[in-house]
Amino acid sequence: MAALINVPAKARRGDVIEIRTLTSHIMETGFRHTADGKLVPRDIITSFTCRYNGTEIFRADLFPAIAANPYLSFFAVAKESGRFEFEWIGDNGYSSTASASITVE
Amino acid sequence: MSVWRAIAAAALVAAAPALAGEIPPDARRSGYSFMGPDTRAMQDDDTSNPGMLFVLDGEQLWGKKTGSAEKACADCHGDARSSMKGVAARYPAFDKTLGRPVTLDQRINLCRANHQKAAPLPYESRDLLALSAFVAHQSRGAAITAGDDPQAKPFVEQGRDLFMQREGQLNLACTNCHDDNFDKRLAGAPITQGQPTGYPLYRLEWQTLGSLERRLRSCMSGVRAQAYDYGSPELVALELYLMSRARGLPMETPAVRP
Amino acid sequence: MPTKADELAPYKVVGDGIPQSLTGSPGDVTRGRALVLARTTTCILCHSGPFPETRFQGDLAPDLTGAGNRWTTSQLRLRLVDASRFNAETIMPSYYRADGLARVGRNFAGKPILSAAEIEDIVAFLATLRD
Amino acid sequence: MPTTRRQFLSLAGGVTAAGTIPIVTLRPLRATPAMLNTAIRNVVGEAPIRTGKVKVDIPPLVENGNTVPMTVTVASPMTADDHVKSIHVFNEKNPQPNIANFYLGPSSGRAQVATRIRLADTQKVVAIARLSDDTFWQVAVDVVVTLAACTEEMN
Repeated sequence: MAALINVPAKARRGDVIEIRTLTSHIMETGFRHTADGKLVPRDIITSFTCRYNGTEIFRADLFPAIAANPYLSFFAVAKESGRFEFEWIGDNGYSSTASASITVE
Repeated sequence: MSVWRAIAAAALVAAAPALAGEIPPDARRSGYSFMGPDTRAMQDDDTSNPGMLFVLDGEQLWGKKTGSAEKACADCHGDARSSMKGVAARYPAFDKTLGRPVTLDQRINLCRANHQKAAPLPYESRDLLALSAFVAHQSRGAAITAGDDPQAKPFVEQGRDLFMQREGQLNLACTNCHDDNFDKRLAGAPITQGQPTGYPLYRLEWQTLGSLERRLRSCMSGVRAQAYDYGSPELVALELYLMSRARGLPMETPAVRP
Repeated sequence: MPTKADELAPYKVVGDGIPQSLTGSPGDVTRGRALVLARTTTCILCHSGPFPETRFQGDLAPDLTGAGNRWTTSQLRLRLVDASRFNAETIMPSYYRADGLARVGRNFAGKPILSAAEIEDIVAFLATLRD
Repeated sequence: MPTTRRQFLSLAGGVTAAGTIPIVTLRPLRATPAMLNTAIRNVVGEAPIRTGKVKVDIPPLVENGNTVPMTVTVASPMTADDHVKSIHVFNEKNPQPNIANFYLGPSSGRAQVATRIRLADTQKVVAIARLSDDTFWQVAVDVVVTLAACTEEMN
């Protein structure tokens, strides 16, 4: 399973940068039924967190109304060189992580 | 007149007039041109195009050894960026051994059977979609030329006949909507020309990547017809006709469509 | 798949219409309006009409406004039952026909698109659409 | 290279293959205005909610309700003293009234988030922002969703 992360490689100190993430997940709502009437159990990502050099700067609670392959765009102030770490947590013990580095001048 | 000039002139005559009811080459439009700006934006940026998630998975599979032959696609084909460039724009392609055209999905499974000694990947499975998306992505921007092979012609004709054939409880043929009524609206939704420029593509409706065969089957369900099976000669012929009908349009894989 | 065309109510074409109700009684205008607007009935996918509450209407086929002025009840009935009698090239399906079709889906084989009663309801409603 | 680069990352994760579930039906189960109100009160409590400061951008005509691009922006300087703490998005007619909660702060620099949502039908979407002074601001938008003319069905 893949994720697409878009973080600028370089920024000037104080710049406001856009961060975009896209990750593979079916986001099964838990409200759908199969043709023979069985409920398809919910299987979604429930939480997304972004940490910048260890400090949480953005978090999201996701519900079944978020489309499959969740896309998130948000902003951050480029303070220092380092790493952005991303974490997705969901139903059935789902967990995945990714990271991206930035050079701040 | 030289032989070459005669051939060129004959080719021009053969290529120029579209058959009655068909869309002339300079009027052919990708489904992209029927979409709103937000869906276009989703396709245009690789980091927001969800189809790219499948291309990434396909890239991994390309390099992964599989089957009892313990071979990866890359072991024979090398770097897909050069070896697969333009290939998908020629598919479905005539296979001399089988004596019939095969789709890109079928080619991948033939490679698995013959060279990797691996089980075929099921139609619409994530791995098959990912591999075909990765291969077709290498043709992004290449002009579609499928059906140019003279040996493929009878199959293009078969596909054309199927395209013109009314079917289902609603008794409609593909041509009734996609040649005669594109740009009109079926309820609120615009009818496109049905040019298969971006398959496999990410449909917002599906919330996943899907093949042209899946799309054809859902159109058939729409007119309340019995859809042809995946990989059936009829679907392959239709796919081949549709690709030849889109001749000259650039590949967009992975496209995004509503 | 055996054809069950014999289950369709018999009807008699007179001139360019079917003068007699398929069910023997008049249709219900209110039900007819609801059927015309229901996407599963398929009218509204291609036609538009004087339906201010319905946002998405088709434009592949003529506006239904004034249909009751343009056609008699008898003509409306035949147009719904089998529009291909007027124009073999029409894209309008024949709503009361179950034969002469190719590859009909399993769930639809042998059945007309609409029942005789539904046809009558729609005919009754369309007849009320006057300019 | 421009300042933007792309990082294609592969993730490990135990995810089942998508697209393998046979076509399914959504039963007519919908959030009610009361459920929407309860969901909002669960976040806001008894605090008053003022209208303003928040903007929701959704295409004027949504091409498919299964994947709807949405951007929420709050007018805020995003300083230590005056910033947005959270943004909460709700809907009226999906089976459940919540869409998402976003938690941000002065290190965000800009109070703007974008995602893609599902909207079962034409309906109202409500976004509420909680500012650093614990005031709540909201906007409600009506979203028109195009229904697919042909849906994929088993037949």
